[in-house]
Amino acid sequence: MVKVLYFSWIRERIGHSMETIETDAKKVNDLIQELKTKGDGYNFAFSKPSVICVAIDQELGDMNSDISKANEIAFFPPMTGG
Amino acid sequence: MVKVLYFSWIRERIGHSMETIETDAKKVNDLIQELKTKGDGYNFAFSKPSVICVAIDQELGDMNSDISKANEIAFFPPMTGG
Amino acid sequence: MRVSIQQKPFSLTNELESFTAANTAAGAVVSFTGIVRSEPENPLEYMLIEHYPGMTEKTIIKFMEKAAARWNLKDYLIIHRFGKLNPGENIVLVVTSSKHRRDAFDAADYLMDYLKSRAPFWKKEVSEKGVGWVESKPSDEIALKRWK
Amino acid sequence: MRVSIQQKPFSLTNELESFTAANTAAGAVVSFTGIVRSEPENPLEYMLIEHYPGMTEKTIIKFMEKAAARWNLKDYLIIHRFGKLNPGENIVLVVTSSKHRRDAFDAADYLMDYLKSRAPFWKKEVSEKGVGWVESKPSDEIALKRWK
Repeated sequence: MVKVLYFSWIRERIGHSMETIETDAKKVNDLIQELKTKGDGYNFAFSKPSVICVAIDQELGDMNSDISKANEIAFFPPMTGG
Repeated sequence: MVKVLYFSWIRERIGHSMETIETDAKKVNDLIQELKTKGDGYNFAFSKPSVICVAIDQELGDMNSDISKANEIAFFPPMTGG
Repeated sequence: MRVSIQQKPFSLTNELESFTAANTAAGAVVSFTGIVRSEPENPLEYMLIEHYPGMTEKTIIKFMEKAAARWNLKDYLIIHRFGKLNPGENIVLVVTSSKHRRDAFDAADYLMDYLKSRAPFWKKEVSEKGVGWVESKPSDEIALKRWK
Repeated sequence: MRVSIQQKPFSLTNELESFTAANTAAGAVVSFTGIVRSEPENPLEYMLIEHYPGMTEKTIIKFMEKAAARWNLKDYLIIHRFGKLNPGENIVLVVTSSKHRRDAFDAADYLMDYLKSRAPFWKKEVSEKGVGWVESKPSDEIALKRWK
């Protein structure tokens, strides 16, 4: 069981900001492939992997990061703070 | 007739902050040589030419600047504002 | 040494007043204030700032620790707002103090560069012309390279 | 767009308050405040700042014009004091505002570097150990080279 969070336009495309899912994915990229099968919103949200950022347990990671021990995974576009 | 101003420790060594003098000096350096003949205070003030800054009519100059048309010449050590 | 991620507005002058009152020994204080802009050619109605609670604080504290290790700082303050902000409202405040101006300037500059593109905030602009998420700028990534 | 060379103390917060009130369209405001420091190992009694009236204003206005030509600034403010200053008192304030943070940061940084070593001010420190003129630092000359 892993908590998955979505922010900004990724959240809007998917339609919700958080869900808990059951997955055997070992890498971020595997999880994205799984999520894309969940519907059009997901497909649209993850259609351009180059603009997707990821945090694993609140630390920035990348598409190859290991998620087998993660509790919380977040997807979001490049940050625009400040 | 030219107005000569002194600041900081140059003023302290010379003993006054302003004077009006009659000079035929064409360059800053000539004027310094002339001033040095005016007494020990002047000699002491101008003993290290490398740390003397000069402004001619309120614009920074150097030892070779032309002063034949100057109205106001100021001598001071490196500035320490801010 | 304070970080505040808050919804409510803040006053630059009140914040600086308490900061400087606590920093009488510092020779140099630098502040950066980011304000919601509205362009005359496309007047902004308001801005919405979303963030990632938990990660935001963690990330900012990490930047601050890096800044404190790199520069000789006496104190620092970061305030960043989220939620709905109107044009003219303050978004962010970074204040640094140090014995020397170089350290205070560089640390504030560094913290702003990291807040811009490494702290989990996302800005959405609502104007007459429509609604859109602010895109990250390549110049912000280039700015970060200065600190490597 | 104000330059003030003054003997009387100023309040950072009051100055920033009027500055920001007049600059609601700027996205970024950077302030630098220089404060009289007192080192515990040699407590300062007071500082005396001498300047060259006339040339000071002229020189600072020239720096400001250069900054305005080089960066995209909305507004700027410089206050520099002279006379007798006690530890903890503000010496100098530089505030810049711009659409973008880079311009505001760089212009404030540039103005401070020029004020430090090209504006006709001289500082004298009076402490228990004695009285001495502050010497200019080679690092300040190096700092100026960044802007060539």
